[in-house]
Amino acid sequence: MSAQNTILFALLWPLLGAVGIALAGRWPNLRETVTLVTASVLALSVWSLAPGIMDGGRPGVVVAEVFGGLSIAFSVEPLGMLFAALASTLWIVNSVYSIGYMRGNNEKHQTRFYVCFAIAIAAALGVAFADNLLTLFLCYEILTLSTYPLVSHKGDAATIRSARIYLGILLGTSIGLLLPAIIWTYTVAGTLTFTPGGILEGNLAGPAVGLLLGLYVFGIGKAAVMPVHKWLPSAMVAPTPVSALLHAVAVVKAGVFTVTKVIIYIFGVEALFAEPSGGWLVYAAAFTIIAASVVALRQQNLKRMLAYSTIGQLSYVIMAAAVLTPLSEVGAAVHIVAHAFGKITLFFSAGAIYVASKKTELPQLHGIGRRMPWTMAAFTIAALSMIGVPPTGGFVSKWFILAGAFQTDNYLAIFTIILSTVLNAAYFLPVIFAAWFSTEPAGGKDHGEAPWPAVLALCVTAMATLAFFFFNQPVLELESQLVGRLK
Amino acid sequence: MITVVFSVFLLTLLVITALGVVRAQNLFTAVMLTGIFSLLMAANFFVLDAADVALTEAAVGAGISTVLLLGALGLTPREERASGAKRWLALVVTALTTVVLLYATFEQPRLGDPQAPVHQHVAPWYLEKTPELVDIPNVVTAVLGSYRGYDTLGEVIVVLTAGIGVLFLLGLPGAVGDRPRDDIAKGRTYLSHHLVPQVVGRLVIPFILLFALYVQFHGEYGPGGGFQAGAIFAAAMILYALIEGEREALTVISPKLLIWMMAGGALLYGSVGLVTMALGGNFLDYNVLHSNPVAGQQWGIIVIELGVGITVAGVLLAIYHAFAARGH
Amino acid sequence: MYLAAALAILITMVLALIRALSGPSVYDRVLAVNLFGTKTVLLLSVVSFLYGRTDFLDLALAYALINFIGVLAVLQFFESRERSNTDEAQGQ
Amino acid sequence: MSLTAQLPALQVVVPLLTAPLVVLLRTPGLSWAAATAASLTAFAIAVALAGQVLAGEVIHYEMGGWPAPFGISLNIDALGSLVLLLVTGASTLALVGGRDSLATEIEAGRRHLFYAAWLIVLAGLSGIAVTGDAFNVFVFMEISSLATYVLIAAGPDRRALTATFKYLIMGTIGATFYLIGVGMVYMMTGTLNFADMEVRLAEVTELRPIVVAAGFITVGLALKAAMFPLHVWLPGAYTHAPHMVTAFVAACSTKVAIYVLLRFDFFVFQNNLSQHDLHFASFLLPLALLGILVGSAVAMVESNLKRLLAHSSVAQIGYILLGASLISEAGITAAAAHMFNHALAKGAMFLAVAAFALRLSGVRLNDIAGVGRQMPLTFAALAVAGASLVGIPGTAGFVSKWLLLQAAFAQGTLGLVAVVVVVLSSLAAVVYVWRIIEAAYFCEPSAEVQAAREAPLPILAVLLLAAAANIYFGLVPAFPLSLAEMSATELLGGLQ
Amino acid sequence: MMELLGLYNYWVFAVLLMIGFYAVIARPNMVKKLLGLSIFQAAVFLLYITMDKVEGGTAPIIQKGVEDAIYSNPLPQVLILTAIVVGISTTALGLALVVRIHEAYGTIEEDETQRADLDE
Amino acid sequence: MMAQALDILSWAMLLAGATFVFIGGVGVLRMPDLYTRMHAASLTDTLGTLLLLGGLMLQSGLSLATFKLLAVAVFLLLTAPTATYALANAALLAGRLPKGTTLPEDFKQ
Repeated sequence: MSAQNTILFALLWPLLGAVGIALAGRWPNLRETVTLVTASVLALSVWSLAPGIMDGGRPGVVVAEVFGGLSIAFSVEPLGMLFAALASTLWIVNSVYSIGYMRGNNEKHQTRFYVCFAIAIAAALGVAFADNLLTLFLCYEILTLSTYPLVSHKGDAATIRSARIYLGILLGTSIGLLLPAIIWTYTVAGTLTFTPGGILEGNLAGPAVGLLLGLYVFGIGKAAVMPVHKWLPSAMVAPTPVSALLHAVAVVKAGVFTVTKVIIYIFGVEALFAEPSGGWLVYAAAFTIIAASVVALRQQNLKRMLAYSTIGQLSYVIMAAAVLTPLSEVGAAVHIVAHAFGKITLFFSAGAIYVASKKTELPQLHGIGRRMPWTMAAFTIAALSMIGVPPTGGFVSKWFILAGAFQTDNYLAIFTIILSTVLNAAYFLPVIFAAWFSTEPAGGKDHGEAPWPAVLALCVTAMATLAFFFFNQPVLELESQLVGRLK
Repeated sequence: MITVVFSVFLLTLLVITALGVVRAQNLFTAVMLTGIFSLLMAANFFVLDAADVALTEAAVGAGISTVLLLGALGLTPREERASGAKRWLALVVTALTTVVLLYATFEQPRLGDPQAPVHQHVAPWYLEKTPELVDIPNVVTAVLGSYRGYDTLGEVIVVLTAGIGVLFLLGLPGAVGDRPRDDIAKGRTYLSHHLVPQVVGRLVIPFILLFALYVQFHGEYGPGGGFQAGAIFAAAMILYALIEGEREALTVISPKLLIWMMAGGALLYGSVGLVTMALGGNFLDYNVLHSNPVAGQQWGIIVIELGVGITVAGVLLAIYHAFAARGH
Repeated sequence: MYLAAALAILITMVLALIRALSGPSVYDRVLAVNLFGTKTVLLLSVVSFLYGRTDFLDLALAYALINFIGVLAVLQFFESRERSNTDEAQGQ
Repeated sequence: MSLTAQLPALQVVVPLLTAPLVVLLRTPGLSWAAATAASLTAFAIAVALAGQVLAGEVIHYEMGGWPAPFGISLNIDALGSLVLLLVTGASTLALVGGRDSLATEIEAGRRHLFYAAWLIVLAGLSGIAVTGDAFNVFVFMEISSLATYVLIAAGPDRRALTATFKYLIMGTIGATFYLIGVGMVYMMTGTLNFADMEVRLAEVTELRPIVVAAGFITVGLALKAAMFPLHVWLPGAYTHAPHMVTAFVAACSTKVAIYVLLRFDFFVFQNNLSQHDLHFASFLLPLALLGILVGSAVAMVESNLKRLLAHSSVAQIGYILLGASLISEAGITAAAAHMFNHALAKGAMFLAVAAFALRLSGVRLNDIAGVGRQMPLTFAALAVAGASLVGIPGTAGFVSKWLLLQAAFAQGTLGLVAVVVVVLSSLAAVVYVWRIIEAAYFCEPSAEVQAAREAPLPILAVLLLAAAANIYFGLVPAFPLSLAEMSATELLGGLQ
Repeated sequence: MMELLGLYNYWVFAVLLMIGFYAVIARPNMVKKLLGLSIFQAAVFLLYITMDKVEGGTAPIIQKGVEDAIYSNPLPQVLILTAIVVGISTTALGLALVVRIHEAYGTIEEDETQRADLDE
Repeated sequence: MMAQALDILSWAMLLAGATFVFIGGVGVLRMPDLYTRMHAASLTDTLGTLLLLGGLMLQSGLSLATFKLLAVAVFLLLTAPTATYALANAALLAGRLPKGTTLPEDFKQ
């Protein structure tokens, strides 16, 4: 298959899979088989693109010319390749986990769940491969819409209210801010195609750049820069696999991915660096990191704590991108991966705890390590990765970001990273400590590990978190191309 | 000069009457004054050299419209409820509109100015070319039937639509004919028990019908034409219905025939256009109807005027019967 | 001379109009409208002569006719009103 | 003359003359068939004409064979052709799909009259779009208005009557204002032909009657186009009309008035009144913006589905006028494209409402709770059309909204205000469309809803076709866009 | 003086328009609204017919044998013929609606029907 | 000579007709109640009409116009009294009585 066809295949295949899942809805085993097969084939096909990209190839395909030189077009570049590979791979793991979780919890509407999941993955791949802002925007909206049924899965009034916030903020910011930003870009630049070095240089200068950047950053609500982060805690009403999808696989990653991509390919790193009015972004990201960590510190609910942790971690990526040095850009890309593995493990663990014991609050978790050793071991590894302790993936990305910040003597960024590391430790370590060493409160239900697919999945991702510390060469190589283009 | 004096006189009366219409609390009074208003308007049109329009306004405004208003008033309350709401806003809006219009008048050509642009461009062409191209004396009929025949087709369709609408809303008048005679006699809402109107009516109806035919076919030579003729024909049949009862009137012209008249006239008009198309001309290009274009024009105008007359008569009658039938 | 006649008719029309506006009863108004109608017919006849276009007498004819029908329609209206009013009265 | 040359006349004449025939056909089935056939023919003619227009042909037809200022001539330009497509397309879809729906709402004995009125509306609206004569516009405006009153009054409950009466009063005032304006222009130029008017106005430009005439024509047509704040007739009329009538009328009738407005202001007045564009814009722009805001805001809180969509129409008309009031090529392209796209979206949504109404007792949001699972295809079509209304990328609505925002951006500070308003109203659109989708899909169905089945095949097919068109023209908008661009060039061709 | 009297028709047109318009928007009674509407329309007829007059002219029906006659403009007359027809059609349709509204609501006052609608 | 006489006669008729018409108008305005007003209207009206139209007829000589005038006259003469009759009848039926009269016992059966 040529690279072009592979791109199209990767976009269409999950949709086909969705149809298949819908048709197989009556027979759960068949349905889940279809899901797994679809996910695996997808991951294979996405991975098959990687070597070409490593060699510097940039395959692209135009689906439709819309109007005025705009088109629906896809192409693969290193950042997108990374995101696509991440999303498609984690889908497999997530599917395995979902089987355990959904069955273990006897959820309703399981077919709808798998169908929407497949559509969301297709949309995420679309975001990853988008060749221009228009295409990206299209896929971005599809992603939002297709995840709504997942978030509101439970269907009771409170869930629907939260889901409405989720949808409202994401759609609202994208239409209210992102779309005008895109149109503004098109008006001044005459194109929307992602171009190395940016397309705005020479077309826009002065405070307008800062304003436009603001429209983008806050318009991309999925990146959850404060104050548009509210949807993320709201979305915690969703089943855990969905949270994993939101936090690790697709949604928030699509957000930070888009921000990074806009900074690199629309503004141009150097052009933005030369323009002082864009400098506020670092401050905004720093504020979000610290504030989110402080809020996380005060949470009693495990999933909410993880949600605020995500908000903070996302702004790492934003900040890394905003620091605007080659190393920090690589750090941004790497952090997307590192955080994905870590956070998916954390959510898997939270879900596994819920399935096995129905516990959701932190004080309930005392001594749970003895009942669920595998789960808590994975949780510990992932938490360490969040803090940035070696030998975990989180250390690698933090290293790059710090190095990038040192390159330009950006002390604000350095200070923020150090402070937030302390804060991260402050909210994760007590949990881990209590889980292993405290005694279990009396009257708890007698339980063991969650169903085996769930445990298997979270162990795999925990291993991946560790492995990323040692085997990160391909990712770095891939992303250094990004930098290579920059220099 | 005389025209101006007449105009000023009639127009002043017109304004007074209009004020009377608006002020009258009793709707019946208002309708009566509307009749006067129409007559004044028609007289004014006549003074302003618009004979065809005057005839139409009289037949329609003073005649048919009054009959219809009375028909509706027979089915609804007669008194208007006094109400003062919204008055100030209305006054402001209307006053504003009027001021704007008055502002415009001062640069308009004054009455009868031969230099006015209206008399320079298209109109002289009509007056000059009509004897040559269409060769009928009444230029209004020529413009109506030929130069702007498409508008007139539209006009016929407007009338047809009104007929369709009223029949749709109020029902077909067929039901009256199905009622036992006794039932209607008890209602006795017609004038058959008044000997004098009945005798006089019977006397004049044939005469009115004859007059309608005259207006129909004399339209090319004098004021008149299909529309006026249709209205007068309808008026004659309404008179018949008034003095003999609707049931009798509906036996003379059955509801079915009414529907056929409504649609048939419009179809007749349209088919002239289709025939001209078939003969290789444009829609409603009567030149092709005859080897001599002028004769073709005349033929075309006669036929379409007939179509107009039939539809108008049918529709007005149908509307009258629809209102009348609703009263039972 | 025509002018004098026309003016006389016009003034009569004014008088009729005053009657129509002042009422007091609906019958007075109908009477006034009828008078107004016949006066319009006369006015048109005279004006035709005044303008020297006697072929427009058709209009006068049409007016006379329409006026008659109008008055009869009004009467029929009274009849049915009367009828329905008494019906209502009896029904109560 | 060849048949092709006769097409402009046939466009109007076919439905116009089928109407009286339908009056005579008293069987409901037969009258429906005749009406549908006529509508289909008209649509085919419109497509053929659009093809000719796109090929760059100048379509000109002389009624009665009389040359232009003396007789009535027909001119079909790009915008007119676009409007023709909308009118005939909406009518055809609604008729093909609407047989069952109309059969439940209108008793058999009156249905042939109804179909005749329908055809007259079709003929009237097409007549406005093709004519080159100012008075002829008035005649056909009244034809279509009168027949529209009949269609709306056919609505199932008594409120249809009061809504129609209101429409009748306001519509007549609008038409009369237009007539006054045309009269004054005629008074000063002596002609009624648009092209001729433009030429002859040059001699009397700046005279007060012309300025006043421009005002009257604009206000009159704004009334017909339901421009804020003259829109008060619209919500009631759209809400209480039979569902299929709403689908037909909402898709096209106000757009025809906007078409005439654009034609008058750009063709006739533009070069003959100094700073006309400025006055035009400063009159239209604020009202368009207000209309957008108010319409969207009211739609957000409405609970009757049809009324909600009607208020959204007020906002969408604001979009079209906003595009026009920018007086730039981009703006007018956006306006024309939005005419087309909004018709697609709104038409499809009202069709979906009609489908719901066939199976449910009402169309309030409570009534359709949970219906999405019982009528998945109808619901899917509704969702797609809703996405188009909001302007989600990949749908037709996005294309025009994009163009509109882009045109507004090019206008500087004032444009930014417009951008903010459009964005706010898009957000409002998200809210109201979402309320429909949420009610229809995520709420618990009542017993009645659970018994509901998918709507009958014809309406479903039409609905899916309309929804598919929303996506198709969102991805491949070349056809409407090239017509829209041509319209902009033509309309601004006079701008010097 | 004559100059101003020559505009008298237009003023009457404006005043009549105002009277009719006022009745349409200020009066809640529907029959009254329709009557106002017909006055409103009649005013416009007057505007058009006023234009057609030429000083010393006569109705545009060509007289055989009269050579130097001046004829008034036929075009506005044709237009107003059509407009009158439109007017009566509108009135008829409006009256039919009023009758139906009275049957359905028991009143023809607009504010009362509005109140009845709101109560539903 | 003959023509002049006719002219004078017609003028006289016109004048007289106009006067009658005017008197009728005044009567309608000034008379105290409905029936007297009706009286004034119909009586002076018929005569005024006849005289006016007659005068006009004399002016036009033997022509189509005379025929039309005749038709108008006949028509008015036929219809005006009818209308008056019907009006009086309706008013009476509605219970409006001329001043100073009472309804006969057997009026309404």
